[in-house]
Amino acid sequence: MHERKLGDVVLQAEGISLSFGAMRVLNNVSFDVHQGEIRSIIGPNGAGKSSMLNVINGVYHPQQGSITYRGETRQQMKVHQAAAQGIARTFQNIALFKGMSTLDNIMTGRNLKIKSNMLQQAVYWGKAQKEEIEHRRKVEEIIDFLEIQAIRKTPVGKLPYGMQKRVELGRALAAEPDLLLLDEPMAGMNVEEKEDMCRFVLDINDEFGTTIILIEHDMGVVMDLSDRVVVLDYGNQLADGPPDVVRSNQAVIDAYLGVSN
Amino acid sequence: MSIKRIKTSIIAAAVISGLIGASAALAADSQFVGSLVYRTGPYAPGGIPWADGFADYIELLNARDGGINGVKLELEECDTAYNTDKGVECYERLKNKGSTGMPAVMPLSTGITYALLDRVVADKIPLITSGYGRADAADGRIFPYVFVPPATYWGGADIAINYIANQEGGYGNLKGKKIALVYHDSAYGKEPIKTLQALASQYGFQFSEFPVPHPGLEQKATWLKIGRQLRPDYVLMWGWGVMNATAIKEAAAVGFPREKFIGVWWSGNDADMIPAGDAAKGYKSLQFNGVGSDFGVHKQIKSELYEKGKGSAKSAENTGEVAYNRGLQSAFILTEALRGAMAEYGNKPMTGEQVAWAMDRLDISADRLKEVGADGLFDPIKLSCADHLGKGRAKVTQWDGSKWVAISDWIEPHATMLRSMYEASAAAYAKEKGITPRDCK
Amino acid sequence: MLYREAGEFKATYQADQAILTIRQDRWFMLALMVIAFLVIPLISSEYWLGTIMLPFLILALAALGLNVLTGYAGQLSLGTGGFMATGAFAAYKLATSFPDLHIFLVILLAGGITAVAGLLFGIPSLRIKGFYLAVATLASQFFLIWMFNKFGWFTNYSASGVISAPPMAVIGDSYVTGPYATAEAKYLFVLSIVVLFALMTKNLVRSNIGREWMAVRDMDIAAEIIGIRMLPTKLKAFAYSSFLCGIAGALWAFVYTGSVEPLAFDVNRSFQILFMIIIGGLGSIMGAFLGAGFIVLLPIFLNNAPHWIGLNIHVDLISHIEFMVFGALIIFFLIVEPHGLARLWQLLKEKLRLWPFPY
Amino acid sequence: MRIEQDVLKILLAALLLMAAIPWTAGKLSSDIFFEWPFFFEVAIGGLLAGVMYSLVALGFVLIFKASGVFNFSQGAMVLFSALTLVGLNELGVPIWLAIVFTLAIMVVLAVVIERVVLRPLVNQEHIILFMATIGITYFLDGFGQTLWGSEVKLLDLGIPNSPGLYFGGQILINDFDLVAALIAGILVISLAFFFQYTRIGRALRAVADDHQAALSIGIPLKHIWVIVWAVAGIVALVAGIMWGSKLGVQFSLALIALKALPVLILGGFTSVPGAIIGGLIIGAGEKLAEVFIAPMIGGGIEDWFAYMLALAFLVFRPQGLFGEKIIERV
Repeated sequence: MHERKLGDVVLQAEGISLSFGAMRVLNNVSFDVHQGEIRSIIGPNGAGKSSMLNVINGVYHPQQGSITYRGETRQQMKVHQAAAQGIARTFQNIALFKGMSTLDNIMTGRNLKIKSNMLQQAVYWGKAQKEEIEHRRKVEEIIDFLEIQAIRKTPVGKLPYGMQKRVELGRALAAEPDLLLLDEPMAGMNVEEKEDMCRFVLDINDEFGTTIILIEHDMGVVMDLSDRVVVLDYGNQLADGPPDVVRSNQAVIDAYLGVSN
Repeated sequence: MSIKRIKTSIIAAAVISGLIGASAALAADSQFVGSLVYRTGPYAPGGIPWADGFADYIELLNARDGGINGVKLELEECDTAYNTDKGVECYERLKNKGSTGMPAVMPLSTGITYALLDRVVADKIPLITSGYGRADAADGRIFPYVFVPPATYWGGADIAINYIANQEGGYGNLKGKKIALVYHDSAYGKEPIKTLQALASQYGFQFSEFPVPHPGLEQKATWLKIGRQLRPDYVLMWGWGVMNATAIKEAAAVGFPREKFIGVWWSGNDADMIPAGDAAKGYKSLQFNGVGSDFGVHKQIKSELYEKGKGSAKSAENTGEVAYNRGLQSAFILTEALRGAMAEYGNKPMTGEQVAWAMDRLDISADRLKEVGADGLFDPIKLSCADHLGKGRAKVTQWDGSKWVAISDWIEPHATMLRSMYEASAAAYAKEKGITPRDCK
Repeated sequence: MLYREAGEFKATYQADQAILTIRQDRWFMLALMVIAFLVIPLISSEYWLGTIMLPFLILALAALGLNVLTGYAGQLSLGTGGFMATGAFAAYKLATSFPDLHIFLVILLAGGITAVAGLLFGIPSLRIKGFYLAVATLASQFFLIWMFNKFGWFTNYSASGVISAPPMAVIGDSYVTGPYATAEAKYLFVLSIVVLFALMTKNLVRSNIGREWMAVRDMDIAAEIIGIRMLPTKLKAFAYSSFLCGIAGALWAFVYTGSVEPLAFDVNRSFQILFMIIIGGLGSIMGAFLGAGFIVLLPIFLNNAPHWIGLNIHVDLISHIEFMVFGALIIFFLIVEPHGLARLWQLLKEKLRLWPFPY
Repeated sequence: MRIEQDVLKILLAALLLMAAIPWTAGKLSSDIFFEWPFFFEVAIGGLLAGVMYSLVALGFVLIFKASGVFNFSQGAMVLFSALTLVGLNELGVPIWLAIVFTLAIMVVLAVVIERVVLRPLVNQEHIILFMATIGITYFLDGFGQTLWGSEVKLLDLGIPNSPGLYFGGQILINDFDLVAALIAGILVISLAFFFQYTRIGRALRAVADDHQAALSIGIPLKHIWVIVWAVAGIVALVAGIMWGSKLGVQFSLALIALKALPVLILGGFTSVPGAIIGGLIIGAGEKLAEVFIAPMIGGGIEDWFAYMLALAFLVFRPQGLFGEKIIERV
């Protein structure tokens, strides 16, 4: 647990409710995220954590509530809008581009920053090539940062799980996001891999000042990394606050231990 | 994939290329005859008898006369499966074979014909399209290497109307009659439309068109429109392959009398009538050759080839099919042109250019037909430098349930009207392609 | 030992991003170009140039176009024939309406017109995916062919609806269309265009747009989340793909056959091109060429083979055997390497890289 | 079968449009002749033709449903089975025995395809399996013609092909079409029973729903594949008999696959009832369009209209009318 001064609110979710047909996934969830914060969302399986991330970057459109991001309030986000405004994410089940190499996957993460048009790219001379090299340099920095130099040209489909998670993080970082949504970045990893990943998350937060929303099952990791934690259970918001407060919340303990109230 | 396997394949390739060289050297002083046929593919039922007829006539000359004027004929078939790509490949493969190359090409397909139009000019090989291809190639000034005897689609359309007028008691009675055309929606099927439109405005009959999309497996809607709504006096058909039988069956299904249903020659193969079964009885078709196998030439083929087990068709019974007779006719036209060329250039294998020269002067007289035992089977043909068609006559035949029966004599189309249409169309082509018409004086 | 990258180091990203990073590959490509541009026209017979190389190159270009759409952008299409027809008819209208237009411009503009058609028919791809899209693109195939067949305007009201190319020259009297064009001129003209667009396509697929296409192909939702817009990305693929197909169609009609009817571009053509890219390798430039080679050359080879080895088999039997062997070979190659001939080629290179010391 | 609400809405809208557009066309254009009896005559003719399309589409659906393979060779199978049947018959085998033999041959074919083609390619992407079935198509086309020749053959089952007038002599319906529709109907019903009430049928459905689950209850995938390919082969034979006695048995039979594709996308690749209803809609739709719309734009629109119609349905239901919904998750 580290103490830091937090910046202004960058994202505010207000009364978010989302349902698919008769199934209610999120029920009146509200929380805010401060600049530079590591904000965690926890909860048992099916609590609506991933759905919450999907609402934030516009994959799901909530029926009620609003999202305020960088001072703009919207009923719902649009996917490319979220991306254009600096929201990047990783996925619970890896969503890499399987047919492409590590390098290309991460380069794709920079798509919004590439300005040359199709004709220039077809000629591959002058602006397009200059741009390509410029972005390659940036991507190489990310590759160095994530220590994945050796797999640079390997098709990602052939990589082991842990490496794929790293590449996915790299792709999200390539967008130089202001807000990074990490959906269980450490799921299925062994202890060493988890330690590496924790280090990356903290470094990203420290060095680049990126705000992070994190979903994670490993309580130890959550408690260590997070500034504040939101707890969801069956779409309901059980608690919100610093890790030690949340940890001692009776409702949270009940939910995790399976006590019905 | 191992290195060893690659090595083997390289050796195999080398051996094969060696063999190609060897086989090219074989042909000595025989006349090479290339034949583009379709014995496979969706249209094979109509293509097989044609190929058999063509092959049988060539082999008859070899067996009976030792070729033409002592020059043996060496036939090689190439299967196009009625596919244009394959047809072009076949043409290019065969055109330089033998000592003088292919003397003429008969592609047997509209698509291949069009694909070869430019090529034959460059190669100086005559393109003989009997009863198909470009009708306007009748103008030999603009198409020096294309020949269309004995008939064109435009002439066919005119002959069909002529026959109908005859049935109705004269052209004067066509006024107000309804005549419909069911056609394969392609370059081939659209050929007769302009002629029919011209005739319709001239004689005052009402003409309507019914395109059938390729391949024509389903024509219910078309025939409901024809048989139940328009109820025309006559229906003409420019159909192809499976479309023919389907059309005849659908005509039966809506109760349209088959006696008033007249197809062009490509809608008049025996193979098209078989699947239609009883429905085909009474259906009529134009033919640019006689029907049946009661001609001298058939008897000779039977005795020289089939009785010695050398015939191309399955059995001697197949030799009377109309498509077979068409094959005979094509072979006959080609060999007559070869004869003509040899008369000028000497008894040796002829080049395409020499055959084109002879085609420009082709004269198959009635006497000549009697001589070869094809009197009544073929119509006499006389071509000239400017006229690459001849009279362009055809007969009307009727299917009696098991065979075709001729029900008219040769009918001659409106020569002057058609000639001016050919010339106008050819001139437009010449303008587009930048061709200067040759001088035929 | 001869083919290896050890000892080659790249000091710049530019060098590392080159198309051919291994020196031997560059030599190979250079040799291939020399063979294609100099050796083949010098030693080949007219039959080889005009009947085998020309359709091979033109269909390879169409396959390249389809491979951009299907192999790179993941949009299965069976409208290729229709787009080739669009190119052919557009070229015909341009060439006859503006007789002074240079053939290169005619072909380029025909490609551009086809790109617009591709754009229109690409719109449903936003909602329809996979095999559903493939069958839906058949709608464009049948519609386009019908349209060119039906409306006389497209064929300058010719009776049969067949278009034929006026003689056109690249410079002076070196004709590439019409009866007086030599096979060599046609071949070199087509080869130059195909090489040019193959290079352009390679550039596109290694640039941002190519990565966007592949991202859409591999996982469209993830692609959208990182900021790739579906509609423009897919439509760009449709447009560029049809651009290439249109050029291929124009070349087919003008340079290869000289005259065509719409049926030359019927649905069988679409299937043929699709087979090429699956057999050759989806998402590979090389694959388009290898696949075109397989589909165009193999049947010709099979058809000729019995003759070459002196067997006198009836033509219909040859055709039937050709079909059977061809089908069996497709299955055989898929079992050996499902990802196409291009992958086989790559594996071969990898083996060669280690040869003769496999460890 | 539970029909979703929006499917019902789409169907109702389609029915309404099918009547309304021809009616308006008849009012607007003098080229078009519209009368209700004639309209029904065309519509019924179309529906009956549609059943014939369904017959071919059904073969596609069976295989796609159970194995996710888009079987390009269904048309070739139709041709091959019909050629075999007629070929055997010409050799002197009585027709009923020839049918039995052909059925056996189609089963053997299924076993061979599974062993030689599908098993080595198991777990490959769909497009690869699709391509493999193209290989099968070429092989079967060549093989069938090598065995039985390329000539057209008559297949006469003695079904009358005469026009009959119904509904007070106002509406003409062809007897052959009625019989064909009846046979197709029987086939569909028996297939439905097969899927619903037999052990194998239930197993097939289980596989379609969930491969893993099916494996876990002990159904070997290879058996399933052999069975569906055999059933598809039998369906192909029925289609081959019906189409063969309509068109004659010849190479062109393989082309009817193209008429089945719009049916398939409209109904959904995975639904047996979809193939039937799709066939009816396509059949009636294309005939009505050809009769009541085509005269305004030149005719011969049947082919592309069927595809456009299917495309229009897809815009509302991207998975086809009765296809399984494609759910994408992240």
